[in-house]
Amino acid sequence: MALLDVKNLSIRFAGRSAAEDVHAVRGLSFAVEAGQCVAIVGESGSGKSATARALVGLAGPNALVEADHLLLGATNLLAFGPRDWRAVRGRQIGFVLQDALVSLDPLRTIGAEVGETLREHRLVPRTGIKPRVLELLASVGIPDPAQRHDQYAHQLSGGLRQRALIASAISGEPGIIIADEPTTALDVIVQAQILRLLSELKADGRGLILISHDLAVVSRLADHIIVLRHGEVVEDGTPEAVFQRPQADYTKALLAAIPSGRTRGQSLSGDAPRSAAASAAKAAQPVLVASGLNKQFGQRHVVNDVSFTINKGETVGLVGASGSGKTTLARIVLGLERPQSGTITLNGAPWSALPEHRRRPLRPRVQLVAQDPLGSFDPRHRVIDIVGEALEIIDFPAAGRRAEILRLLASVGLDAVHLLRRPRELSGGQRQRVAIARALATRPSVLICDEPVSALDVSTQAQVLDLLAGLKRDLELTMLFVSHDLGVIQHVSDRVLVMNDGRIVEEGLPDIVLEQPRHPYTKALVEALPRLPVG
Amino acid sequence: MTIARELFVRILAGAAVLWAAASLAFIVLQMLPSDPVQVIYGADATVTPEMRDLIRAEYGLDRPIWEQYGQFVGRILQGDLGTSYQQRRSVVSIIGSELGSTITLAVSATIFALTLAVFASVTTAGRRSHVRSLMSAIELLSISTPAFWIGLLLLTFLSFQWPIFPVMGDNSWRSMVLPVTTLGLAIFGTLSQVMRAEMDLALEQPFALTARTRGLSEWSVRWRHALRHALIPGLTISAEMFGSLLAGAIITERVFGRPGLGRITLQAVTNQDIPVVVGVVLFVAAIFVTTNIAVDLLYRLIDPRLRSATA
Amino acid sequence: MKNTILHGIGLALSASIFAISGPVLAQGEPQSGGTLRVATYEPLCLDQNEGSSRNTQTALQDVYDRLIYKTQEGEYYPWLASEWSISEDGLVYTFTIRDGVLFHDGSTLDAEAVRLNLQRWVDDRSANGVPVSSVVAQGNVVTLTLSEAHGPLLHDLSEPVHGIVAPSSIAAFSKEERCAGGPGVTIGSGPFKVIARTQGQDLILERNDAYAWPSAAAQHEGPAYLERIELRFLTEDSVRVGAVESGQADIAAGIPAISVANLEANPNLQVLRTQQPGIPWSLWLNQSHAPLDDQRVREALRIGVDYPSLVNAVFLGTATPAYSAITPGIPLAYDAGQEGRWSFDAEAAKALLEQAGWSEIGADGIRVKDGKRLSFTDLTATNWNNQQRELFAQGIQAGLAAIGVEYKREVLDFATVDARMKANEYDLVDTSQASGDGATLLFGAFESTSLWPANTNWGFVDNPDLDAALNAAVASADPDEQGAQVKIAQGIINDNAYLVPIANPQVVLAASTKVKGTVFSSSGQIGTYYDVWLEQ
Amino acid sequence: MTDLSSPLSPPENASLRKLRRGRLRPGIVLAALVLAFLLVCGLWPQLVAPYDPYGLDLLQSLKPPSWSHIFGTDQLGRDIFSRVVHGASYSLYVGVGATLIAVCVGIAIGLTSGVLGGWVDLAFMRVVDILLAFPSLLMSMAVVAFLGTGITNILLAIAIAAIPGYARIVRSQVLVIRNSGFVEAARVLGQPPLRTLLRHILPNTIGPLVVLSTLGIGSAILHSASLSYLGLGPKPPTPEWGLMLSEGQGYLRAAWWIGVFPGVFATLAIISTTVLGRYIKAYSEGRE
Repeated sequence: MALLDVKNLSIRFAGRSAAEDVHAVRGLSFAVEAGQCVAIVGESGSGKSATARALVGLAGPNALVEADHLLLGATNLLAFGPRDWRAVRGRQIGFVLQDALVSLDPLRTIGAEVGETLREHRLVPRTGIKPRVLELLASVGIPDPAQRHDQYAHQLSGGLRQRALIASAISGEPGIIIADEPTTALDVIVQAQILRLLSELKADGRGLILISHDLAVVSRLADHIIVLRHGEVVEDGTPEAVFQRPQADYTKALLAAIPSGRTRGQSLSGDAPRSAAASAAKAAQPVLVASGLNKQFGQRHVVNDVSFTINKGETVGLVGASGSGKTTLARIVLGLERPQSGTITLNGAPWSALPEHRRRPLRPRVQLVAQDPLGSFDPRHRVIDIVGEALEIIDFPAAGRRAEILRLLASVGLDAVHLLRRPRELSGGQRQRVAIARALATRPSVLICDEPVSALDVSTQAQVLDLLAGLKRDLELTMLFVSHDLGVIQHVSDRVLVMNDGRIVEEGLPDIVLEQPRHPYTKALVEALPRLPVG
Repeated sequence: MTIARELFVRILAGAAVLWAAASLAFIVLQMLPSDPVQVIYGADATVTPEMRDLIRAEYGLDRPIWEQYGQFVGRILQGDLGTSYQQRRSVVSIIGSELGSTITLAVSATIFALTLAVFASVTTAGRRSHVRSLMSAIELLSISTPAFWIGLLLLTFLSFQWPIFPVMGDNSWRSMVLPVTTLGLAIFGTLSQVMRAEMDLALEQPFALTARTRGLSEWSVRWRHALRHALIPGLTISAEMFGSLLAGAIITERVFGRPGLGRITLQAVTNQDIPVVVGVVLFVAAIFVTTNIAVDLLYRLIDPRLRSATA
Repeated sequence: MKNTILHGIGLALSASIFAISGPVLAQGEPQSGGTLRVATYEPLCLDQNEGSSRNTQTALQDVYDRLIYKTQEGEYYPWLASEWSISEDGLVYTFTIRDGVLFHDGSTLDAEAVRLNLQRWVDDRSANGVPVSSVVAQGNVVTLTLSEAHGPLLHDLSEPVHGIVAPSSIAAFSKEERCAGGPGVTIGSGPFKVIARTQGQDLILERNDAYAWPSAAAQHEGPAYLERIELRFLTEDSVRVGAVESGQADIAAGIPAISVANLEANPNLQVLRTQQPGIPWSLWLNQSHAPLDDQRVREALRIGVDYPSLVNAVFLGTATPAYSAITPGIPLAYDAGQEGRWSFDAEAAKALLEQAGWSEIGADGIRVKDGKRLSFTDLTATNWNNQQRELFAQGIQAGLAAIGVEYKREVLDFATVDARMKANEYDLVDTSQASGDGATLLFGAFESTSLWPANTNWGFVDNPDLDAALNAAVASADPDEQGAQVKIAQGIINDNAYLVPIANPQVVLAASTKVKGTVFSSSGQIGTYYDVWLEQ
Repeated sequence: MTDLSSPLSPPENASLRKLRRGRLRPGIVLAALVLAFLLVCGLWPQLVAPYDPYGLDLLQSLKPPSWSHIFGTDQLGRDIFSRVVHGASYSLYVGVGATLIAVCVGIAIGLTSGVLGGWVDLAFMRVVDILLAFPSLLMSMAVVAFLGTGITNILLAIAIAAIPGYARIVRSQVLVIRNSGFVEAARVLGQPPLRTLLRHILPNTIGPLVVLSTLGIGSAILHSASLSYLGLGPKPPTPEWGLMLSEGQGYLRAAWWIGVFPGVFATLAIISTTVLGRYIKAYSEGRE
């Protein structure tokens, strides 16, 4: 018998009238067996998280959960009241959320959090809680559990936090674990470790339900994959079937949208036909040259003796884990931070050494596309003001400004209807397009893209990456592209810089660096990268 | 920075605030129009020029202003706030004798408001119910109704019309009920709103969801998890408001005819009894500074993030 | 009618409690025991010689005994002085001190103790202007010698301010300590002793069981009936009223006019009221400078406002329209012949003002002469003011505005009022003065040598005829002669419009009907609690 | 870094908010109507008030509410309704005036402090800290003790007591804006600092402050009523609400209408500004 059997699940959020009802999920069926993993994959708004919550009776007070049946073993969950649900949660179904920094109560110790299930369900006597918690912490691979026991979430690294959260989820020895984006906030290497831990849980005979936006992550663990879109099941099958013979166009598009080394030079979104232009062939003409950059914050050497060159028309990818110093480096390049030593020259002239008032007239030459476009727009301004401001700074003639704005918007795939919108009224992808239009308005020599697609869904990410690729081709853009995502970097870059602990540890062509890494860090990074089993 | 060092810095800053407050008070009160001698001599008295000179000498009013200021600060450093013109007792002893009643009132009101706010936020956060609407309405009323008006209504109905809570007579808890309610309601609204907003936020946080997935009851999630988060702003506000409660006591004590710091403050302001006004002002500022330092320390107990941030 | 069911339950409960406590005694027979709870004003100082106010005196009259007792009707009775005599020329007063009187601390009250107290009055207070030349104690006799005759002396000595304080207390404690008072510090010989004082809150008195020396006017002998008196200090009128209405207090002082009707309708309460002896609530007119140096303007102020109607509307029967500088509360000195000497006549008032040259009327409706507006500033002190006067002043303001006169009333702390008076920056002062001795009051208020800064002649009155009458009144020890002279003075004051008397105030208290045996003192305040008892 | 919103159970949250906003709506309309009425009362009292607020009519003394005097009359026969209507102008005067002054001075101090930084910031914020150490009522009382009583002095006293709070808010807002992505974006574009200040920092600071100040008006009215009640405000016979309530205190049982109506109006005015202020705040934040 399956541990959990879901037949024709539908989740509806009641609006003020039937017409306003939101159908989060429709007609979802699956079964979880012991030692098996079911993965539910979808972009934001697909209903995957609502499903996860509904399975523990926490879909919310105004959610209507209906199904042909919803069986936990032989028990009918549909008939449950709040008290019954509480007996199930923690004891029969464990739950792991993303980002343990906020998923563990920041005001309570790890010990108190992990032991809470034990205490609430009186699974062990009071005096037995602490030894059991220490055991659990050790079992999820947390070193020195006695010390961690009395620490708080913020004192642990992201990986340890996530392990603690998993320890908390398995403390009641549940047969089923639901993991909702369990690795999303983590660096690639840590992500791989957590996925390994989850697979160990699976190997122990637990049933696993994995919720994720990332097909690649899922591919390592899942025995069964369900792809959701707008609450509907679009694909349902074994990994092999889903990855090798996707049935739905959506799944195909989703698979195609995942950037990697293989996709370089190709369209991800399938919107535009791509020419296989090889820009690297041109003679190298240095635009931005950094040499011997150093930056320390207190004792921390955030940027340590960094040198690199960006040539005209070239996209240089800068990849590294969070805390590797890549954002600080980007800020130094932008002239927002002053290096303690080392210089940057722009088109052969001094840049980082200039005093601010001398640099200011040159600033339009180096532009930025930031990770959080919403924060980079004045909330009071409309799109026309945002792009117009950039034109005003380069003294673009007032008469032609509107036409120029329209031209810029057209070049990023927006049109006149967006002119009067405010940032909040735009979608994530549209905002990033506006940010790009603004950055291009000053016709910069170098465009710094700092994690420009990290906050976007895979399909939107694909569109923005395609847009950048198109612009690069058409305008011969020179870019420094900063990302933590190896796939994205490999997709966009002509040359790759790998950064770790403030140093550039490896540099070279993407295929060479990322396929045959020499530096141990790069090796670990590449190994940890989840890959699709696609041909 | 160690806690001890930060505490030292805070105390130093607090002392600077008090010194500046004292100077400010001195300057302002020097500029008052009325003649201190007559204030000193009191109501029905006839003051001859000789007596006047005597009094001026006795209170140091005949000396140059800078000397007066020096004396003033010097005496404060020795814990001497001067002598009341009106009551001819030392300001310290006046504040001392009136303080107990006001502190009891203010502390009770804080406890009352905090308890009520905890109750209101725990029961109504993250829910929509009639109880919540009712609580919101009470909060709005408590924020928007002048304290003296609430006090008068309570007094008229719950003491005079239906003698449930006496305002005079035995000094039992019953005579405290109405003043404490009046004073407490004045801060309850703000306190409750802030705490509930924080609790709403906490209940929407992933850790609350995690706690629920462990099989915790709604009640436990609120008490064990969300309440601690709500208490952080709750304590800040309470500390900030403790000073204003001492000021609010002016109104409450007047409405209920209770003795206390507020009563002597109003009396001193209307009679321009300068040393008392200065004394009270300094005293309240000192209370404010101390409660703020105390709350900062208390934060560390509640919020481990701050503890290790400075450790 | 307003009493609700709840109120009724409260009554039923209390009734049952009393039923348990003992058999009901016959009506009218004084019963011993019980606690009297009084809602009243706070005394400034528990040594009335150091800090004197009406509140102080009222609170302390049962703690300290006096030499003689004066009834509200003006008759004198022996008390600590078993007998007294006055020499023919009115200069030598001898008092024979009663035997066996003990202070609360057990020390003996003898002639020496009395002398010490009187000497303290002479030294510290300059005997309040009484020309005392010596105070001598010999055996059980105290002799007071004056340098010139002073009729009101007996009255003065009967006032609570002359309560005898134990010499042991005077010797052991400083002024400030005696003012703060408390058990062991505040020591008198009266029927009650202080057992606790909380400033701003209450003063608790307990029966002096050794008491055996009441005044000859007292209704009984031996210790007082009441076991305990709790004086609770409540500054707000409405709170005092509410306290007595809801049974939280047995007596409440200072009842505002508006509450009287309600209280009278309440079957559980009695309203105690009496005419306040002294100078009515009046406007003192400062005639030292324009425009009040002109008698026509002063007269216009007197008839330009419908004072009697305002008195009725505002005081609601707790005051009568006043026409004289003395209230009917001092029957021997009140000149009833002054009643109705003038009546409200706005037209006549306007005419008077026009005669005085104030004929031009400015854009704001206020009369103007030589570019100056006809505007009066009325000063009053916070402690002279009350709810009714505040309201009445608004009536005066409206009334005077109608005849083109601006009236501004400033309620200020006493110190500021005093400073303004010394600087002669005022036109009017409004207050009343309470005392059973009209001669001393009018002397202080109108005699020419009583000018500021020496005394209280706020109007800068300097009239030889008035001076003569007032000096004669003060010098005479014969109540009838004194009364006759004070009446002459009242006539002169009205002839010259030195004062605009407005209202003869009443002292109004409310008490539970269980409270029996209350009396009023000669100054119109609630009198001694010695004879008061509670029906149980 | 992706999909941060998913664990926050957005559907529940959003619908709850929608529901809350929906419930507020009739209240807001009511509040707006009350305020509009009070505004008319404050600006053109003679249009609303049937009698002279100072006019005595001793024959009509202490009349309970009736058709000719809908709120009854006081002891001097003055029409309470007319007095309450005229009282609106004092509350509006103090409420709006004090808030305006406090906001303007607060902006000046907070902006200078936040923009210049350094020792100017340090000095300004020390002073503000000192002033914040005093409870606002006590501070207002001290100011009144110095300036004397009266409506304009109360206005100043309340304004002065409110300045430090606004200054602190402005300063922290300036710091937030200064470190925001869009100011950095302007810097990256090469925009001169002064233009950034005028174009981005100032409007984004003042906007929320103006919203906040609508709430400030309510508390200013509350404070002025309290000060008047304590006898530090305008003098009788001024029909100021706090003063009328203070005068009516003694009448609560014998002639309740004298004190109750000014009290109800004061509460209504404060509630209405608070409700409306909150709505504007929510609205502006929702649209941001």
